[in-house]
Order: sequence, then C-alpha cells, then structure tokens
Amino acid sequence: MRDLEGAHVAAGSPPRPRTPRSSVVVRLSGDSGDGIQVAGGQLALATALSGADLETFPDFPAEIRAPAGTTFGVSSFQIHIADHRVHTVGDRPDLLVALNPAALKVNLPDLRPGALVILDPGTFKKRELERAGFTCDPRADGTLGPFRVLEIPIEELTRKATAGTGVSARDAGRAKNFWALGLVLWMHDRDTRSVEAWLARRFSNEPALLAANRAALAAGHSYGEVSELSIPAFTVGRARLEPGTYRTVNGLEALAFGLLAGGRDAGLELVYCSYPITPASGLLHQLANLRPLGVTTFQAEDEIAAISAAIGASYAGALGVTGTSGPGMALKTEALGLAAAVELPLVVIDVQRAGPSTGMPTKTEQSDLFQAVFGRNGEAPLVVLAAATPADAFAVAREAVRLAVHHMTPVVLLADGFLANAAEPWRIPELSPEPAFPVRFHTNREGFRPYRRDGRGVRPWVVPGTPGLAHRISGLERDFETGAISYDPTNHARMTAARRAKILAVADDVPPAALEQGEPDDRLVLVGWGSTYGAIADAVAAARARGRAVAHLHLRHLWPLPRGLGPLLAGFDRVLVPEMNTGQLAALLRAELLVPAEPLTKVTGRPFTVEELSRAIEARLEEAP
Amino acid sequence: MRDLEGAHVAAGSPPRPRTPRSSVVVRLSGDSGDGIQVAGGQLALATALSGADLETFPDFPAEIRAPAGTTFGVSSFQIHIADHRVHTVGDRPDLLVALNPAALKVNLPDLRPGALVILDPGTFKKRELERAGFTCDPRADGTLGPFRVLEIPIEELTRKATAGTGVSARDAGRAKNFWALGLVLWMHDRDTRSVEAWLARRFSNEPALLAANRAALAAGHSYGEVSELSIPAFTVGRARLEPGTYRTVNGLEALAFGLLAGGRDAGLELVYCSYPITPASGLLHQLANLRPLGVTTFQAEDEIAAISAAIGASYAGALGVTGTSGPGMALKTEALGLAAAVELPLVVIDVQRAGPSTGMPTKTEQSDLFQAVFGRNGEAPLVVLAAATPADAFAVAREAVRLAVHHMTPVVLLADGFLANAAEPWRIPELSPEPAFPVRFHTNREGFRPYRRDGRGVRPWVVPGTPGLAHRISGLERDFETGAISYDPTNHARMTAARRAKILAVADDVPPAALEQGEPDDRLVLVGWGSTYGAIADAVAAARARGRAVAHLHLRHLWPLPRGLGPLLAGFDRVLVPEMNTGQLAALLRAELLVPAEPLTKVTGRPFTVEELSRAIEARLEEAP
Amino acid sequence: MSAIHAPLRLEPKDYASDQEVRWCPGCGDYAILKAVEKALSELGADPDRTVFVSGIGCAARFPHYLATYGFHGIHGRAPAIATGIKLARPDLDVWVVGGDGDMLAIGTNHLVHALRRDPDLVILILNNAIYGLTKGQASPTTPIGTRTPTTPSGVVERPLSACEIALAAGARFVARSVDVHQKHLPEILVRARRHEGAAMVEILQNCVIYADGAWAAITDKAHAAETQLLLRHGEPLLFAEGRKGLAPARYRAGLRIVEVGPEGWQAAGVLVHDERDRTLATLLAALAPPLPVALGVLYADPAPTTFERAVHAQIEAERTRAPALDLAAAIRRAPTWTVSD
Amino acid sequence: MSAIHAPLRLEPKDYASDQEVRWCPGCGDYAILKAVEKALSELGADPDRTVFVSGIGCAARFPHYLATYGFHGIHGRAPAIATGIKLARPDLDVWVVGGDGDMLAIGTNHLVHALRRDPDLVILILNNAIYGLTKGQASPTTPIGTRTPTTPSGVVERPLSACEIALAAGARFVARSVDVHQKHLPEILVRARRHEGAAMVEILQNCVIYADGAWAAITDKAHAAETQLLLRHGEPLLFAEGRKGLAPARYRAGLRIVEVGPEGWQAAGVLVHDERDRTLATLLAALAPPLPVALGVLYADPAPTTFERAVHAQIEAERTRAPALDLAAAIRRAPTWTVSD
Ligand SMILES: Cc1ncc(C[n+]2csc(CCOP(=O)(O)OP(=O)(O)O)c2C)c(N)n1
Ligand SMILES: Cc1ncc(C[n+]2csc(CCOP(=O)(O)OP(=O)(O)O)c2C)c(N)n1
Ligand code: SF4
Ligand code: SF4
Ligand SMILES: [Mg+2]
Ligand SMILES: [Mg+2]
Repeated sequence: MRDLEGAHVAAGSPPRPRTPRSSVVVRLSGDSGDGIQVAGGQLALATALSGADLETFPDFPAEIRAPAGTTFGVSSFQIHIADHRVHTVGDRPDLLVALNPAALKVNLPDLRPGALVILDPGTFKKRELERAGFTCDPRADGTLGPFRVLEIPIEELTRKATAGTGVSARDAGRAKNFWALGLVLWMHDRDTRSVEAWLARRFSNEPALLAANRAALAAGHSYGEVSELSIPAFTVGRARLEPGTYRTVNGLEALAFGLLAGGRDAGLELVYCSYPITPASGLLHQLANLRPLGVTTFQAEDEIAAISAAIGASYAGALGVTGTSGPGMALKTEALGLAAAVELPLVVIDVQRAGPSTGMPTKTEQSDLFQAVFGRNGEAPLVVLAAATPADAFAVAREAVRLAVHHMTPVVLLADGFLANAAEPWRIPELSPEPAFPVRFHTNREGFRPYRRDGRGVRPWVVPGTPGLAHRISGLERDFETGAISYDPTNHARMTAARRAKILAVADDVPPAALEQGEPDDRLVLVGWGSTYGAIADAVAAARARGRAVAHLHLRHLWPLPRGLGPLLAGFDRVLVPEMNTGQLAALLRAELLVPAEPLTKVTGRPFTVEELSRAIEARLEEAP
Repeated sequence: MRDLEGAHVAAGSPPRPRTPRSSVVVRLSGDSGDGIQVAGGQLALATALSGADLETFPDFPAEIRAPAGTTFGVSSFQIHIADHRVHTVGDRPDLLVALNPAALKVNLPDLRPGALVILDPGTFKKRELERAGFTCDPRADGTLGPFRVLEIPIEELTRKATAGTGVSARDAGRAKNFWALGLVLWMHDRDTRSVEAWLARRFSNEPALLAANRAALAAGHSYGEVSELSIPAFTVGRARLEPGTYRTVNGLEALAFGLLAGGRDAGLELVYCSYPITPASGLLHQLANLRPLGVTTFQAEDEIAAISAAIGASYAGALGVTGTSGPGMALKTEALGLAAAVELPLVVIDVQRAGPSTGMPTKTEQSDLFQAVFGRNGEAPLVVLAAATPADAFAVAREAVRLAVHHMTPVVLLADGFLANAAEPWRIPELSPEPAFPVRFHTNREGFRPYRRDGRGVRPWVVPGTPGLAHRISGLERDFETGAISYDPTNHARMTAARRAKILAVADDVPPAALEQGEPDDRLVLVGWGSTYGAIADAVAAARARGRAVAHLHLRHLWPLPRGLGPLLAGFDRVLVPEMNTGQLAALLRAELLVPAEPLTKVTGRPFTVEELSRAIEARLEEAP
Repeated sequence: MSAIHAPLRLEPKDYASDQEVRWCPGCGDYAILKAVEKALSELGADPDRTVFVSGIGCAARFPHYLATYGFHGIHGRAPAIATGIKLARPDLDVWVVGGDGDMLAIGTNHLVHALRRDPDLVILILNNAIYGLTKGQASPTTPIGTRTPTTPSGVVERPLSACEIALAAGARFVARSVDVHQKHLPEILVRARRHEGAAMVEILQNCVIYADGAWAAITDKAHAAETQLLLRHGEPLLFAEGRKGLAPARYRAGLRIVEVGPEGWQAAGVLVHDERDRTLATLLAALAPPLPVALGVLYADPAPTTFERAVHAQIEAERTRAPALDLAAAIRRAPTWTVSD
Repeated sequence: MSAIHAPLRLEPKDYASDQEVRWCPGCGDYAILKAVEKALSELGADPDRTVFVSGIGCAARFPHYLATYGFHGIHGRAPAIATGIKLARPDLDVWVVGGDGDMLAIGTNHLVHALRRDPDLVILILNNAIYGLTKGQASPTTPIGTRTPTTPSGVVERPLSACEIALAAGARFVARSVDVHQKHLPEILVRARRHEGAAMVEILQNCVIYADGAWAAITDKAHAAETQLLLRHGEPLLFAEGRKGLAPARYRAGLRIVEVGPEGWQAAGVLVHDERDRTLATLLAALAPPLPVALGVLYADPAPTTFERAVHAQIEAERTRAPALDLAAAIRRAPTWTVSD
C-alpha cells in the first residue's frame, strides 16, 4: 500500500449545514459477501485522516460462508468516531447501514433509541425477509418505531451509477458497499480521496472494476447532497492526539509488531510456533508474512508440538514464542510446566475466547486468567501479563519478551478475541537503532554451573554450541547448582522457593501499581485487566465528570502483582473488578491482598458497555458505606 | 491369600522382661533385592493381629534396579506401632534395621537421637562402604554416636540357620529378610505364626525355599532370647479400635475398592481409562485385576486418550473414570473442560507427586490443588475432593462416584504419592446389598430436552440406545434447553451461571464444615486437606493434651467448599493451613472467605512430621494476639 | 456391525436432523452427508442405536446434521471418545467423522491406536487438504508448494497419506472414495459398516472456499478414466477404460503399469484385486498422481475379533475362573482380623 | 549432518558424562550407549555442537550419560522439541532418543510429523516392547498375549511396527538394529547421522527386568542366521547363510522366500537390496517372525533438502524479494498520517 504519510490532516472543507457532534457510532452491516469489512476499513482510514479519534471492531460470522441472506451470515463493522480520545467502539450505534433484512434483524437489539437506520428497500422481498427470520415486514409492524428510518435503494442506485463502466450486472451490484461508504463519508463530512487512492491500487489491473467502484463511491457521496430525502449530516472535530505519525492497528497486528520489536531489542531471532485456532490464527498469519524481519514461523501438528518446538528454539538460543486460544492453551499446560522447571525464556500468547471447552470461538471472554496463573501441575510459577487495548498490545508483547529473557521464565500474555480484532489509531513508536535489552548468553567456563543464580535469582542462559559448557537440563528436579538430577528433599524445597522468589522478584522490574484516573482517597476504585480497559476508562471518566469519587486502576502485570497494589487498594471504600468471566481477578486480589474485591462479571461473549459500567458505578456509590 | 478372618486377637504370650511402650517406630531397610517390602508387610500383619494400631509406608528407590549396595538402590519400610489410634507412620524411627551400609547412610538423618540401630557387620567391607558413599567406616568415626548400635551378623547367621535345608548359598543369603523379621517380631513380643502361614502358602511348591525361610525366621526369633547381646525387647499394648473386621489397606487399594463400591451403589459398570504414570499406575494395575467385579480397564495411548475414552464411556452410560499424576493431569486439562461443558459424570483421580514438570515422580506433594480447581480454559467449574488417609480413600472414591452421577459433573479426586502407598488398618465396611444411590437414566420422551435442568440444576442423563431420545451434544456453547449450538449472548451468560450454580449447589449435598478436634472458640485452627490429616491430627491432639486451645478442621470437599466454613473459621484468632505446596488451599480460603489464612508450607517431597506441626502450633500460639 | 437388530426401513431423509446445515454453499460435505444418509438407509440403521462422534472442524459438524445420537467432541480426540463408547456399549453402532486436520494432525496418535486396537468403528476422514473451519491453513495433506496464510511461500512438508498410515497402523479395512461419487461412496460406507472392526474410509472432499479443486487432478470427470483406479475384489486392476492395468513389477518388488493388448488383461499379466492382500493394499495406497489413484476398498480382512469383544471375552473368562468373587470377597482376599468389644 | 566442522578425534569414552549410569544391571541400554559413543567418536562429533533430546522413560535417560548438550524433556515430545532446536539452529547436530512408549504411544503424532517434515535429526527408538520406567506395563510393541500388570489376561492389541509407521509417514531413512550388535549398530548410527534429513533407527533392546527375551526369537545367536536378514545396499537379500533369499512373488505383488540352489542366488531370482526403493523397504519392514526380520538400512533416499533448510531458504528468498523491508517499514505498510502540535 502507498504510504499516506505526509497526508497532514487538512482543514475541513467549506462549511455545510451540518450538526457538529462530539462523537458518533456507526455500524455498517450486510451479508458476508457484501464487502462490509473493506468498506469499514476505508471508513476508518478516512476518519483517521480527518484527525478524529476512533476505535473499530469487525464482527464476522462464525460460519465460513453462510448461505446468503441468513442472520448467521451477517458481517458487521462498527466505528466510534470522536473529537476526543475514545477507548471503546461505542455502546450502541447511532447510525446503522443495513444492506439486507438479516443485517437489520441482527443489529436491531443493539441500536440506541432514536438511531438512524438506513436500509435498502430493494432487499425487503418476501424471500429475503423469510431468510432473515422476519415473519412480518419490520418496516410495517412497528418494529422500527423507536428509530429514524431512511429507505434508500442502494443496490439499484449502484447499478445505475455503474452503468457504462463495462462490468457485469453481478459486479455492478457488488459495488454497493462503496456506494454506501460514499454516502456515510458524505454524512460524516469526509471526502473520498483516500478511498479513491486505495481503489486505484486495489484494482490497478482491473480497470472496469475500478471504474465501477469509483462510480459507486462518487454516487453515494453525492447522493446526500442531491437526494430529496433530508439525509442527516454531521461533522466531528479533530481530537487532541499526541503529535506523531499514526496508523490504525488491531490487537493481532500490534502483537506481531511488539514481538518483533522485542526480538530486535533482545538481539534475538524469534521462532513462532503455533497451531491454527480462532482467534489466535491471525497472529501466525501475520508473522508468517513478516518472516524476513527476524521470525521463523512453524505451524506444528498440534498445540503440544507447538509449545515444545518453541521451548526447543529457546533452548537453542532463539526466543521461542507460541500463541493459541483457550482449548489450545489447555493442551500446552504440561509443556509450560517444563519451561518453568528448566527455566528457559518463552512467550505464550493466549487470545482468550468464550469457553468452556470449544465454547464460542468467535466470541470474547477473559476466562483464562486462572489457567494462566494457576493451571499447572506442581509449583510452576511464571509471569502473566495482559494487553489493555489494541495499541497497548505492542508494548505488552515487547514487555513479555523483555521479562522472558531477562528473568529466564515463560511469560503468558493474555489477549482476547475482542482486543485481537478491534482497531484504533496507534502512534508509531520510534524503534531504537540498538537493541534496548540485548541478551548476553553465558559463555564463561570459569566455575560454570547451569543453575547457579545471579542476584536476581536468574540462572544463566547457555546455548548449545558454546565451547566447553556442554551440560544437561531436565524436567526432573535438579540440583540447585549443577543441574544434575536430584531427589534430595532440602534441594527440592530450596529450588521450589528459588523458582517462586525469582518470579515474585519480577515485581521489582516493573512499575509499581498506579491509578489510571482518580485519587487514592476516592471512594470507589474499578480494577480492570485486559480489554475491559476502554469501557472502564470511559465509564470512570464520565463518572468523574459527574463529580463522582471513582478511580480506575488497570493491571498489565497480573502475576506477580505490581508492588504497592495492596496499600493502594486499601485506601478505597470499595474495590470493584469488572471482568468478562465469573470473577477471576477478584479472587486473585482477595487471595493475595485480602482486599474485599467485588467482581462485576459479564459472560455473554461481548465486551462491557460504558453504560453497564456507569450503572454499576452509581449503584456501588449509592450503597457504599 | 488365606482368609485370616476369625483369627481373633489372642491374649499376649506369657510375660517376659520387656519394656512396655505406648508406641514404637520401626524402619526396615536394605538393598532393593533384599526383600524389605515383603518383610515389612508381614511385620504389619503380625502387628495388626496383635491388636495394636499401625500405619506403614514403603519407600522404594526411584530406579528400577539400581546396582546393589548403592544409596539410590535402598528400599525401606517404616511402621508405626501403637496402643492407641495413630495417624502417621511416625516422625523418626526408634529402631532401624539396616541390612547394608547404604541403608544406614540413607536413613541416618531420619533417626531419633537414642534410636537403636541394628546392622550387619558382615556387609561393612571396604567395597560396600565405598558404594554407599562412606569415606570412613561410620562405626569408627563417631557418626553413630547419638545412637545405640547392635552389630549382628545377620547374613552369616541366616546361612548357618538354613544349612541343611538344601537351598543354594545364594538363596540361603536371600532369606536374611526373614531372619531380621524374626528378630524384630521377637523384640516386639510377637510370635511368628502369621508369617509361617504366609510362607507356607508362598512357597507351597518350593519346599527347600520354604524350609530355608522358615529356618531363618525361627532363628531370628530365637536369637533375641539366646544372644549374648542384650537385645532390647518391648511390648506394645492393644489399641482401642472400633469393633469389626479389619484388613490393612493402602491408598491405591482403597481407591480401587471405593470406586468399585461406588459403581455398585450407582448400579453402573465402571470403565477405568488410564495411561501408566508413577504413582498412579498402581490403581490401573489393581483395577485390571478386579475386572470381574464390574470394571473394564483400558490402557490408552496417552492421558488425553484416556480421559477422552472415559468421557465416551460416561456418554454411553457407564461411569468413566480416569486416573493419573501431575503431568498427566496437565494433559487432561482440555478434555476435562469438555466433560464440564457437556455435563457428563466423570471421576478423575490425580495421585499428586512432587513437581513442577516431571519433578520427583516417587515423592509426594499436594501441589495440584490449583490445577484441579482452576486449571481449565473458560469457566469450567467442577467438584474437587481429597482423601485424608489410606482408609479414607475408600469413602472418598465412593463419594466421588456419588457426586459425579448425582450432579452430572466431573469430579476430581486428589490423592498423593504418600497416601497411595501408605497403609493402615481398615475396618471393612458393610456393603449394602442394594445400590445405595442408583442412577436412573432419563427415558421419558415427554417434553424431552437434553439440557433442561431439574431443581438441583442437573440435566438428564440419556444414553444412546434410548428409543426416541436421539440428540446431539457438543463442546460448543449450547442452548439452555435444546442443547443445539447457540451463540446467543444471553444464553451463554445463562448457561455459564447455571453450570456454576449447579456445582456450588453440591455444597447442599455434602455435610457442612465441622471440626475434627477442638472447639469453635479455640484460638488457633489448623485447616488441612488430603494426606496431611495424620500429622495434623496427631499434632493437634498432642497440643490439646498440653492444654492448648487448638482445633483441627480437615476438608474433604475442596470445591465447592462446604457450607458454614466461613463463619466457623471466623471464630478463630488464627487460621493455619499446613500443606505440601506453597500455599494453595490458603489462597483458596482467602479468596473465597476473606479469612487471613496463613500457609504453613513444606515442599521437600516428604510428609509433615508431627514435630514440625507441633512447633508451628506453639509458635503461632505465642505470637497470636 | 455388532448390533443385532432387525434393520429399519427408513428413507435417507429420515436420517437428517432438524438442524440447518451450515456448510458453505457448494461444499463437498453436503454430498458426503447425503451419501451417509443413503448408507444408513441402506443398512437399515436404527437412529436410536447409532452414534456419530466427531472432533472439531467443518467436517466435524457432521453429527449435528444427523437424527442419530451425536457427540461433537474436541479437536482430534474423536477416535478415543468412540473407543470409550464401544468399551462401555459394544452394541452401539458408532461412526467417527473428522477432517484431515482433526485426524492426521492433532489426532494422528488416536487414529493410529484406534486402528491397531480395532474396535468396531467406522472412521471417516473427510480429506479436503486444508483446514477449513479455521480459514484455510495448510493441513498435513496439503500438497507441497501450496500457498496458504501460514505458508506464504508455499508448503515445504511432504503430505501424509491417510491410507498408508492406516495400513501401517494395522488397519483391517481401508478404503477411499470421493465426495461426489454418489453411487460409489454409499456402497463403500455400507461395506465399511458391515466390516467388523475399525474401518477407515478416506473421502476426497472439495473445500470450495480454501482449496477448491485440490483433488481435481484425480476427480475431474474429463480424465477420471486415466486418473482413477476403481477397485473391485476379484476383478483385474484395470484403468483407462481397460486399456491399462497394474501388473507385478519385474526384477523388483512392486507394481508396474502395463498396456492391455488385444489378448486381454490376463495376457498382459494384470493382477486381480484381492482385498485380503495387505501387501497389495500397501502398494495400491501408495499410488498417487501421475499414477492413477486407487478408489474403493483397498484392504478388507477382518481380524478374528474386535477390540471390545476381545476385552469383554477376557473379562468373562476371568469371571468364570473366579465365579464366587464379588467385591466383599475381593476386599477380604488380604488377611483380615476381627476386633471385638 | 549439516554441521561443517573439522571432525574431532575423541575416544568413545570421551563422550561419557560424569553422571553415574543408572539402568538396571544387564539392561540393553548400556550396549546402546556404548554404540552411540562409538558412533560419535567415529563421526568425530564435537560434544559442544551436539545435542541429545529425549522424552521420559528408561531410554530417555540417555542425554544425562553423554558429555554433549542434553535436554531430557517430557514424555513423547522430544521430536517436537528437537524440531524447534533445528529451526533455531540448523548448525547443531541433534539426536532424539526415546523408548517405544515415548515414541509410539504418547509421542506417535510428533514422530510421524517429524518424519514427514524431515528435519536433519537422528531419531533412535529404543524398543524393548515394554514400559520400563513405569514398571512393566504393555507398550504399543508388546506382542499379543503378553501378560503385564495392565493386561492380566494378556495383550489383545496388535503391536505397531516402528519401521512401517516411519515409512508410511514418509521417512527417508529407516533402519533397524539390535542393542548387542556392537559392530552393526554403530555402523548404522554413523549412516543415520550422515544422512541429511530425519533418520529413524529402531533398536531392538532387551529389558532384562520386565520383558527379558522379548526379541529372543529374532536376536538369539543360535538361530540368528534364520531369523535375521542382514541388509546391505547392492547385495542380494540372502539369509540362512546364503541358503535362502527373497525374490519377487509370482502372480502377486510382494516377496517370497526362495531356496538358493547350487546355481546361485541370481538363478533363484533373489533380489538385490536397493536402499532407494521405498516399495522394497515397505515390504522388508513388514517382515516379522516366522519370516526373518530385516536388520540394517531398509531405506535411505535423502530428499533434496531438509525441513529447516527449506524453511530458511524461503525466508532468505522473501528477504531478497523485499530487501528494504525492516520492522519500521513493515509497520508503515499500512496507511499512516501525522498529527502535529
Ligand atoms: C485444541 C484445538 N486446537 C485448534 C482448534 C481449531 N481448529 C478447529 S477445526 C481445526 C482444523 C480443521 O481442519 P480439518 O480437521 O481438516 O477440518 P475441515 O474444517 O477442513 O473440515 C482447527 C485447527 C480447536 N478447535 N481446538
Ligand atoms: C505425561 C506423562 N505420562 C506418563 C508418564 C510416565 N511414564 C514415564 S516413562 C513412561 C513410558 C516408558 O516406556 P518407554 O517409553 O518404552 O521407555 P522405557 O522405560 O521402556 O525405556 C511413562 C508412561 C510421564 N512421565 N509423563
Ligand atoms: S470452508 Fe471449505 S470445508 Fe468448510 S464448509 Fe466451507 S467449503 Fe466446506
Ligand atoms: S527397567 Fe528394563 S529398560 Fe529400564 S533400565 Fe531396567 S532393564 Fe533397562
Ligand atoms: Mg480439512
Ligand atoms: Mg520401552
């Protein structure tokens, strides 16, 4: 793709009669074949170029190709556009573009009352309605009462617009996503330049398709101006973003870049070993396409082989990384214990999804925290981190690499299905020309002992091929220094304590607990982890704006917990822990800190809304002593 | 074996000049080839027949056949003999019989100061001493200073005694275990009748061996009387045991019988699926030999296949049971989640061993509690139980079956390497002629819904082959009633809550929390689980005898925790949780009940001693507010 | 099939469940589902005594679409689950269905061991040479050079052959068919079900989305005569409309292609297919393009008993040897003593 | 072996580590250890560039006893760990050692896939037809009828053949030897190490404690001439001191035993062993008592490249195609925009 850098955000076009909005939530929706995700991506880019802040989330069907027109084949894309920093994709759409009845059916329950619904009357035929599961036409039976509805014959208008471009009738119809995009861009006060540039590249070898899509885009864009319907138009101002160069990034992309940046900073090649599983597969795909940048990717025969190969790679002096989702994580349990026992660096990425068992693979959840912290046989402590937002995943992945190599330990990085696919603007970091935390393998023969620990309790990393240091490692308990098999009771106690102490000491290598928002003497604190960040941040900000004494603390380091967390939490009357599980972090805080942390749980496969959290905050403040 | 039932405990033989002892701890030790375990077993039987209480523990070498004379080839057997109920094998031996220098070397650190050590000077040759790792002869350099030592040329005396029985010199020497047993029986005021009876059966086809072993036994027994050495003789009175018929049982035997009793009570065949692993393999061996009693055993290709086959068996209407140890448990994680998701009964036995990873396979630990309660992807709640003593394992196994079938849930039963091999007298329970908790499969077509729950939140168990009820189950999230795949957010929340509530409701089906010893207003309570029972019980009893306000609570049900536990614990000033890990139950209690439970940890691969616990009790009472 | 029940008379459609089938339009799995329904009808299978067990994948959705008992389990473990079912209930009619990823990647271990143990199962491998459900990654049967999201420069690993692995594992029934062969496939399925023991059927299946035409070189109607060797027990190994055949190699062990002249196939030395010849089956399994691919029953030689029958026979014998043994007696096999008040 | 270093001149004993060897006295593993030390010496292996990887079992204790780098991993996963090592460090000389349980029960999946991928590994299967370390349970190679603690009435499952599975998996080097063959075994090990790609060697090993004499029918010196077929590339397939041989079967595909008359083996039609003939190797692998068992290199036909070389060649090519691509550039492949103050 062409680098749009330098496309400095221009001042807006000449004023039109538009409502200024501080934020708008738009959802595009249609059949899987309708090109919704492409249109959404272009909408996001155009929005980003406008200087507004944004957050996006694609919602794919679980089925690969559901029959056209069915509800389970609906594909959607939501974008939150704002003139200030936003952290969520928005609770409920203000504007829905539904390209067929099924898309309407699926999205209806999510709409904000009063939302604007744009639909294509041409698709509201009997067969389509039936397919979508409507018994009556929803336009006729009051279903759409709470909303403002605009019926625009999008497909028909697209065909008209593309007539003469030489494309087939089928291809003409397929350009309707660009027609709709054009309209939404107009409503949103954006020009079509970035989309045209993209089309030009995308269809550089298919002039007829290029012409058709361009025509559709232009027609949609001008429709707002010319239509007899009074189509609402709004404008969202620029957000105050830190200066810098930006791109949008989703969680999986950020993880991939963060791992690569970490490898670079450690001065190590990565070996990423994985077995496909939704929603983690995308990370393997990303990295497979970035192999020239210092990562070897390996699709193993199963998750056990994947983690085993990653351990082998770390043993050999690369950084082994493995990634998976819930059920695959379960399968890695035994080998993860081996990595902890032999004390090799390893990064394990768990893109959590709704469980238990196969659960709902395409839906999000945070229910693998217990598994990450506690789920192994024996005392096998390791480090657990979580990424809070798509962009944060970059930093956390890099941090995972740093802690793994610096402390010779497996590090589990928890992401989730929502974070993996949600996207937001990301200020591209400067990559230091020199490795920031280069690994120095141990090569000194003098008094070498494979398990002799340094001041931080960390054993040396000696890679095969190092002259004179040949030694053996094993998952059997080993001697505190020599590493030879040892069944000595005192040695086992000492090793168990040393492994634990080493991990707990990681807390000295990470920032102490600190509030995201609020003051240590506020009444209520919301403690979050992972992808609930956005909703909590927005809800707390809103509550504080309402004058509520509410704070937000977000944990990146889940094990060990950061220093100072206990005293900090002790200062609040109430500690509320919103999480997409049945209370796992709350249990961890209670066990570790004896604070009466109260879980606020949601297990629907969907992220929290700001509204849900706001209500919970108000309820707690009312009750609080 | 002959049924010794009816061998009513006879009154002791005519009094001799013996020290009456309330309890004695004896350890027999020698090379793996020396027949120590056989002698130990006979010592235990003779002791049991004397009416004393006892507890035994065999300590095998980790190696299959270590070279003779090495310390890692030493095999030992310890027995605690007492005129009152004992619950441990005794902290430290009062009497050690060491058949070679290696046995002395290995056991020295464990001896009570002043203990009696019997050794065979004929084995203290240069080569043997070197093999055992002695640089000087320990008899000469003061090493044995703290002990009373008797040097008896056991092997030589055995050869003399067996001369003329027609056995080879080699076989003559191999009878020395019976010589030593004879001597120990004499010291302990027991006759040799039960041993002779056993020999007669064992060597019924080998008259020369029978004669030799008998001669050795008799010679050892008479040696005490005739020897010029003044060999100490003691007598231990009868313990007050509940009336009934007894046998000795170790943990694995009790588990096997308990499972079979449970199957009988449920009216179900068992299918026990397992993959060999120390120390759980013995359970597979036991059950393989008991197949005619209603269990099909299946040695699978790995642990994943084992649990999968067990799930298949339960699906088909038998009770699937799988057993393993730590690393194997880790491998079962994913499938365990499936069982929880589809809500089929399943019993999973984890005979814990020292970890992490391969760890120390022959050593004991309690470090899989977290894994059992928390170690799965997604929210996959299930029931977790633990057996407290070898005999208790019978009741707990039966309980596991009951809860599994009654609540349609996987049940994890935690045992450990110590409990598996330790043995104690067991009052043989009456087996009711009728199944005590018969399973009634659902067969009614009327309004059948595969996941419709009853009042206890339990779904029906419908087995394939039931006419008219064909349906599909899946690890994907399923509809609350129909069981069809469902990605509906509300349904998922509802199902997650229902699965959790079902498991928490198991607490209504088990006894509320109660103290083993002590009063609810004592100052300190020791909360234990699993095989620490004996040491805690004895330490608390001793402390109470010293007038300390200490109580003992022992958890059989670890998840869900029994009702009333929180209020009960809240009544104590301090809650101390002794466990062979780094504080897992303590963390669970803190998380669930917010009680400041304090862990008392031991991770040496060995059980707690009463002394260690007694010291901890005193220290806590001194500090307590 | 060990269930001894009078066959039912149900139409193929009676075996369809009420669930909406959710494969992609055009997916080869539809044809396989149809063939399975036909086979069940032909067999007179009782839906209430029939169980379909599967792992995870597009293929593994199978049980949901059949009106029998069904267990959609976890990825790769279906053969193990099915073995447990047969141990508990030898009377049930149990089918296992999985994709090439399910059975030949994560599940290889269980497939191999199920086949060597030989419980009375039909095991269907729906081989589309791709991971369908997870969106198109290479599977163990994807040809070298194929570009997928995980192999951007093409697969470098050699593909596995389901039939060769099955034979090496000791399978006693190994067959291959094609999704769209709507006469051949149901016939093979019926044969597989009637075989006593583990019967593996590899079905070449077309994934229209991620590996469209993966088997076209074999299945294309235009060249089918040249690319397919249709096996029939007792009939000569002929293809190319009888113009070519397979004969024993000369001066080495193996097969060679011979032209059949006017003197007929016997004269050309063409071999007759013998389903009980494991060696022949192994050689036939190894045939791959540009040689014609063997379709049909490569090997069928039932063992004297099945795994579950052997196990239960042992238990029966043990029971007979110790008729008085019950749990109470077993507990008392160790020395006992009595404590009285 | 891809490491290009001048061979060292070390004695076999120089490859022994300082750890006391703890197998049972008389265990066949001692002989195998000796043979491995001999082979390493013969190969001039550099202990500092050599890695032994193993799973769990008696056999898997191997790495502890060698003065090379060693990784004693977890049960069944050694081939996967070794694949990771080779991906990270193609220059290391990596050996995998495991028992029949480790490699053919829990580890079958990884064995099969390592062989089909073909990284440059030597994989030794120490087959004693039993689980030694866990005290004598049946393994996947234990013969039918064997009584063990888990099979009190005898094994009912058919044993697996390591060589047949390996060939079916696509292995390009498959050999078999015997623990006590102290000339044969080191030779085979040297050949295996010199083969580029995954080389599987099955070693018949005697467990004196739990399966003593399991292979006696094959290895007993007294009948060795009749029970062993010693393979040498380019030499006729003769046994029984040259009195018998293997010839192509007549009227079917396969091998048959022929008596060698005074006219010599050629006249009897005895085949010449060709290590590159996969079909022949498959037939030889299937020979089992009462037929003579094939010892030596059954199959050796290196693929054009190894797994790790193919992967790294792809990466190199990708790098060449996009020479300017670094992480900063990759991040900026998506549209970017700049926010200024
Ligand atoms: C333990 C585990 N790992 C990975 C997955 C993800 N997964 C689901 S199906 C599948 C493979 C599908 O391929 P195949 O078995 O060939 O079936 P197809 O979809 O092609 O019919 C994978 C990797 C999973 N569900 N569980
Ligand atoms: C996950 C796991 N399951 C089971 C075991 C127990 N185990 C250790 S070695 C072994 C099998 C040993 O047999 P084999 O591989 O043939 O080696 P041998 O001891 O015969 O040399 C088993 C089952 C284990 N360590 N880990
Ligand atoms: S992805 Fe392929 S295999 Fe899966 S349903 Fe679609 S066409 Fe069939
Ligand atoms: S048990 Fe068998 S394989 Fe293991 S060391 Fe002893 S003899 Fe060798
Ligand atoms: Mg597939
Ligand atoms: Mg073995």
